[in-house]
Amino acid sequence: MIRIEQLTARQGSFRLGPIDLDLERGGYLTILGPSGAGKTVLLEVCLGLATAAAGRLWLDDIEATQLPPELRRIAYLPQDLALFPHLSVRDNILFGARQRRLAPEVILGRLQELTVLLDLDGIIARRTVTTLSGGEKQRVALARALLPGPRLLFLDEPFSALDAAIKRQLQIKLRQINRELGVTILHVTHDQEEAFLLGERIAVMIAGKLRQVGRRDDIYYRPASLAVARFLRNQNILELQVDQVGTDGSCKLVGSLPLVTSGCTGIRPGERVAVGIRSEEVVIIRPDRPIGNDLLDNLFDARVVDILGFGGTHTLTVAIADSGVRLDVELPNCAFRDLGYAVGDSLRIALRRRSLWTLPMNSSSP
Amino acid sequence: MIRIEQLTARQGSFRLGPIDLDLERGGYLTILGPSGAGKTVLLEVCLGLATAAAGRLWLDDIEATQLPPELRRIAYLPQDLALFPHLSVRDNILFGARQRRLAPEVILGRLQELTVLLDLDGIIARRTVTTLSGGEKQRVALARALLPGPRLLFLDEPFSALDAAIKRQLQIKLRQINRELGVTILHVTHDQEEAFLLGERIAVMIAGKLRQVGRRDDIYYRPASLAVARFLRNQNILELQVDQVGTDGSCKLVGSLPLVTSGCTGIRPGERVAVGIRSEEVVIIRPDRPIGNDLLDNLFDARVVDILGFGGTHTLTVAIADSGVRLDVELPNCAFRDLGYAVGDSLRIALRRRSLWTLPMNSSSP
Amino acid sequence: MSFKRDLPFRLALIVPLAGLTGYFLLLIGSQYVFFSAAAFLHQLALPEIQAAIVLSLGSATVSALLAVGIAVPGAYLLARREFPGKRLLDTFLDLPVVLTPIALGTLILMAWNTPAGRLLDDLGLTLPFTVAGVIAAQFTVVAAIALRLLKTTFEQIDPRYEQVARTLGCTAASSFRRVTLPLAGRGILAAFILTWARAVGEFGATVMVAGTARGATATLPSSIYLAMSVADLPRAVTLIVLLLLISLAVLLAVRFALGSRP
Amino acid sequence: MSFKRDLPFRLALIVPLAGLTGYFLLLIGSQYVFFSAAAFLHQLALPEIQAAIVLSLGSATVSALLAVGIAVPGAYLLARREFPGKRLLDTFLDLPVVLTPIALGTLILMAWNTPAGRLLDDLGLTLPFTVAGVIAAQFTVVAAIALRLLKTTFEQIDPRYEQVARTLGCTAASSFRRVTLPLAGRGILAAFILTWARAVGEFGATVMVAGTARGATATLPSSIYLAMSVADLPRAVTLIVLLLLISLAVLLAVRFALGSRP
Repeated sequence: MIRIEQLTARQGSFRLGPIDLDLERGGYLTILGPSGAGKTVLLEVCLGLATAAAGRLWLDDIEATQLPPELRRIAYLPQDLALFPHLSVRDNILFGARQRRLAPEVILGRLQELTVLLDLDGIIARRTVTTLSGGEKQRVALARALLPGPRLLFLDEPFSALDAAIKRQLQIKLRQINRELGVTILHVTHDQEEAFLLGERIAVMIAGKLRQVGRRDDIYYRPASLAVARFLRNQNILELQVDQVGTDGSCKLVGSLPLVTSGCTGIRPGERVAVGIRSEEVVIIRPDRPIGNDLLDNLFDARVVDILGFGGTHTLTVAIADSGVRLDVELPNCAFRDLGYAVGDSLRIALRRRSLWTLPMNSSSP
Repeated sequence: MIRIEQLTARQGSFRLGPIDLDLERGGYLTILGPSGAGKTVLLEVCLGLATAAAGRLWLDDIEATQLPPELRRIAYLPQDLALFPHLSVRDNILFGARQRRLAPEVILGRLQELTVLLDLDGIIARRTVTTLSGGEKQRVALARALLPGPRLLFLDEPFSALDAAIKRQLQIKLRQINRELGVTILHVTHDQEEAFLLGERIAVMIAGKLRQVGRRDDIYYRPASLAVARFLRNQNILELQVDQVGTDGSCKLVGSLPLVTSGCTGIRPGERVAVGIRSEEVVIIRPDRPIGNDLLDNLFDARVVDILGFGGTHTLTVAIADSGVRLDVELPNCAFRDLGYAVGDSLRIALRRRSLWTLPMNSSSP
Repeated sequence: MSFKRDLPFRLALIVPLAGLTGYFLLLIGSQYVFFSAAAFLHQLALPEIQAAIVLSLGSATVSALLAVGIAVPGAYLLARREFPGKRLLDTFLDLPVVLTPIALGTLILMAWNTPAGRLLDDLGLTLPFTVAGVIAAQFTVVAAIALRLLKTTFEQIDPRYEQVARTLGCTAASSFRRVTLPLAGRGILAAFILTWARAVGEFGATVMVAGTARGATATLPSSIYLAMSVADLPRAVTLIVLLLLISLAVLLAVRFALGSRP
Repeated sequence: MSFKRDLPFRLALIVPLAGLTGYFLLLIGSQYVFFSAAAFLHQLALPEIQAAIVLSLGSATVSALLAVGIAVPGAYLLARREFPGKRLLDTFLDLPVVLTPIALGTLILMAWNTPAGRLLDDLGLTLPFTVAGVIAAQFTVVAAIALRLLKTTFEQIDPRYEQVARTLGCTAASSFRRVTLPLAGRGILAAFILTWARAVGEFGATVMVAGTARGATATLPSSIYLAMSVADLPRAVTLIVLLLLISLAVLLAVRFALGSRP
């Protein structure tokens, strides 16, 4: 559907790329990155609205690097939507379809379909788009983008200004548009929850480069670099040294905390590595229950030093005995209530081998 | 410390209040509401930057309704920070202290304290604030606000433009400023996570009115109205009818789903009520484990109809047999992996009495 | 909110503006000493005055249309596209805005005495003491002003609208026609009105190029000059009242064109 | 990005601007036919020309300082405070911007013939054929322009800065002095330069109020008029080159004052 090869671009002092990326027909790819990572520039280059310094772009196996934007047939929802303020809601929605001179019966059919899908009935007769609510504007912009039947839909942080409840509704709509209408979507966001919810694949972009492309669990549990790990809020990251590497890919690490991990392929004894674990993957050992075999490797005594309460979860900061290491441990409220911990309490925690990720230290700047 | 009585204000067609609120010395109150709820207007009226239509304001038991802003000694971090672009970082930080003509040794002492707390060493000598990063700007603005020793600190969505990792660091700093420096904080935000993390008490503001003021669990598990419940993303809300009310405050509900709930004081048989449960409080019955007594009241057969995957959690949408009711069930990834559900699978769920909240239907617009 | 302790500061703001307003009121009010409705109506009926009105409004309309017609594409180009030497060109095109119209008028006369100018003259574009000269003088003074006003107009329109239009199938030309031009509509109208007003009031360049031939090239401002040179106060007052009414209409029209914005 | 199919549209944008640039180049270039360095230096040495230079630059500086001095508090008031009748006042204060300077000059003369004006005259503020008249004419033309430029300047400064300054202990006056005024600095400087340039180029009002007495009330524009009326081309060219150089300096100074913005 879309294939990007060694694409680079400049904007002032910012340098994008080189970027290699492809997205198959019907796919949903989210590009996740902090603000200023160059996500919008990448979209603009692919749309033909900004100039690539080098590299190539294919759309449906046709090279499109030199194609003007109106011939690329990529629909675009910029962050501010850019609904035309001089046109009515209906004229906004029909703008692209009319411009492309689609047959009236095709337009009508699609319009009916989109009216139902995007619940446009109550607003399509409005004479201006300026008085629509935030969520209504999003739906009109989606209809305008989809009506001409684009081969691709680009979304640039579409929901960043919306309240949580409306945001979730529209995210579900997007998922539906992708799955039921079969629209291929490339969606740029800095919102991790959104990226994980919607992306079949997720590409992490930091400082103009793609640092990792993969499925949800790869990105979440196996960051490809320290930069990705930090951006994705891995709270628990330790810097350790490899002591022994086993034949099964497991290894013993020494340093501030002695650990046994798996997945150490390609790492040699003596190397320094970064090791991390998601705060919700840290296991608190309940004194009244038997300890599973998979918990025996990395078992530590610890003390609660801080408690952060959120809506449905609590995060304990625990200090591991005799090590100076502090780890964050996230608990659902039901577990937190059951355990009843307070600052100063002692507890035992375990770090499962399979929950730990390991990276050679030089991978921090790939 | 600050007490607001029957405060109302107008801005164009928007009407704020009447608002009643108080905040004790050393407290931390977050005001949580969607954009456009009037949170900023409330702050501006309390600061003396906008005019109240009616009502009164006390600061330290002195009526301040007519006091000009410079005499109220309330520090203010607006959303855009408004660091003075014509002044150096140091002059920005010292602006208020100089204006208030504090003794140089007092200024110096506080400056040292804040330099350590807010890690200003690397940036205080910069000649302009315009080249600071987002997080650095926040720290400078906090130092500028705190240096004159205000009696109160007002924060207006301070971190909405920051990336997640830096946001968390600064949230922890705010908690420290409140707890270690003893600064009383009134913090306005639309970010639920932030409101719950930081607020000792949380006030929910919707459409110019305070709908609920309380502690974290009250707001999260016991919404005072349907508007609050919806804004706080209570996914599972049912409209049922009261059949019987027991002497222990429990009641039997009938309608799309027969339920037994507690906390029905003041509700009579025949009334219509809204009942809700947090998606992470829905219990999935594991076939291999015994069922606790507290799960027997509301036990249902259901089928998985959709699965939404997030980073560390999954949300199942389940359809309850013979009822047409759909509920969202949130699971941590470890539980989701253990259970291994796919769309179409059957399961049993239970709704604990104490997890359900109940509201008379007329409370939707208090 | 207003507080008592801010009163001295408030006075320091109000007094200068009140003084300036009073001065302008004195200026505009003073003519009532000399004004009489009978004289006004009598003057308006004179063919000389009517010729001046027709010439002023007509020539200003032509020169403003020309100026805006050229400035719309030019300003769009300057507002949207980057090209080498753009800053230099931009500065150069501002020169006629700050140069006194007297100098501009003289430059026109001189230019028509160069070979290129004589060629234009031979082609029928004779300027001295002609209506064409009035229009050329006004156009030269207002073209750069129109360009500047319209550049601001186009700069205020987010290029995102055109970009989205292009992804919806518009070429560069059709996105300009179907999106940018309608969005700039009010700004273009306001720029036209202001340009027209400036052309109506133009005196320095017009007097240099076309002279002040009564009933032929005498515009409204020139006619005031002529009336005052012979101390014909009733005529001067008539012309000033006329120009004040036009100015007022222009200001109201601009407010209307720009919507609620000032 | 540029694409081949957009070429006709690009040409439609470029041609009008190129034409206008060519026209201005023709105007400014044409004087080289009449220019000679020797004549230029000779003219500059004449006391009449020197008197005109001193009078023009001096009177423009005084009138621009007066105008900006009154406009800074006035524009701040209009930009920040709400009061009944503000829109009406705002429109009224724009009148002198669109009214032709010839009319403004005549109004000044008439005002000085009213009792209020005669009082001012008796107090020593005699305008006809005096330097004070030149300054009054220039001030009257540029005051409203300065007000308008500065209103835009203050409107572009986010009121949040002042609000934060007040929460940090500033009174309304000190937040204006310590925050708004420094932030408006570049804008005020640019407004002063543009106002000054407009005053230097002022002709219509000046000629009505103060006349064109050689060596006494003849400014640079008036001197061009006088020179052309006796067909003294070398003098006219000298004065025009002088004014062109001043205009260029003004444009560069404004660019510098506003930083990188155009």
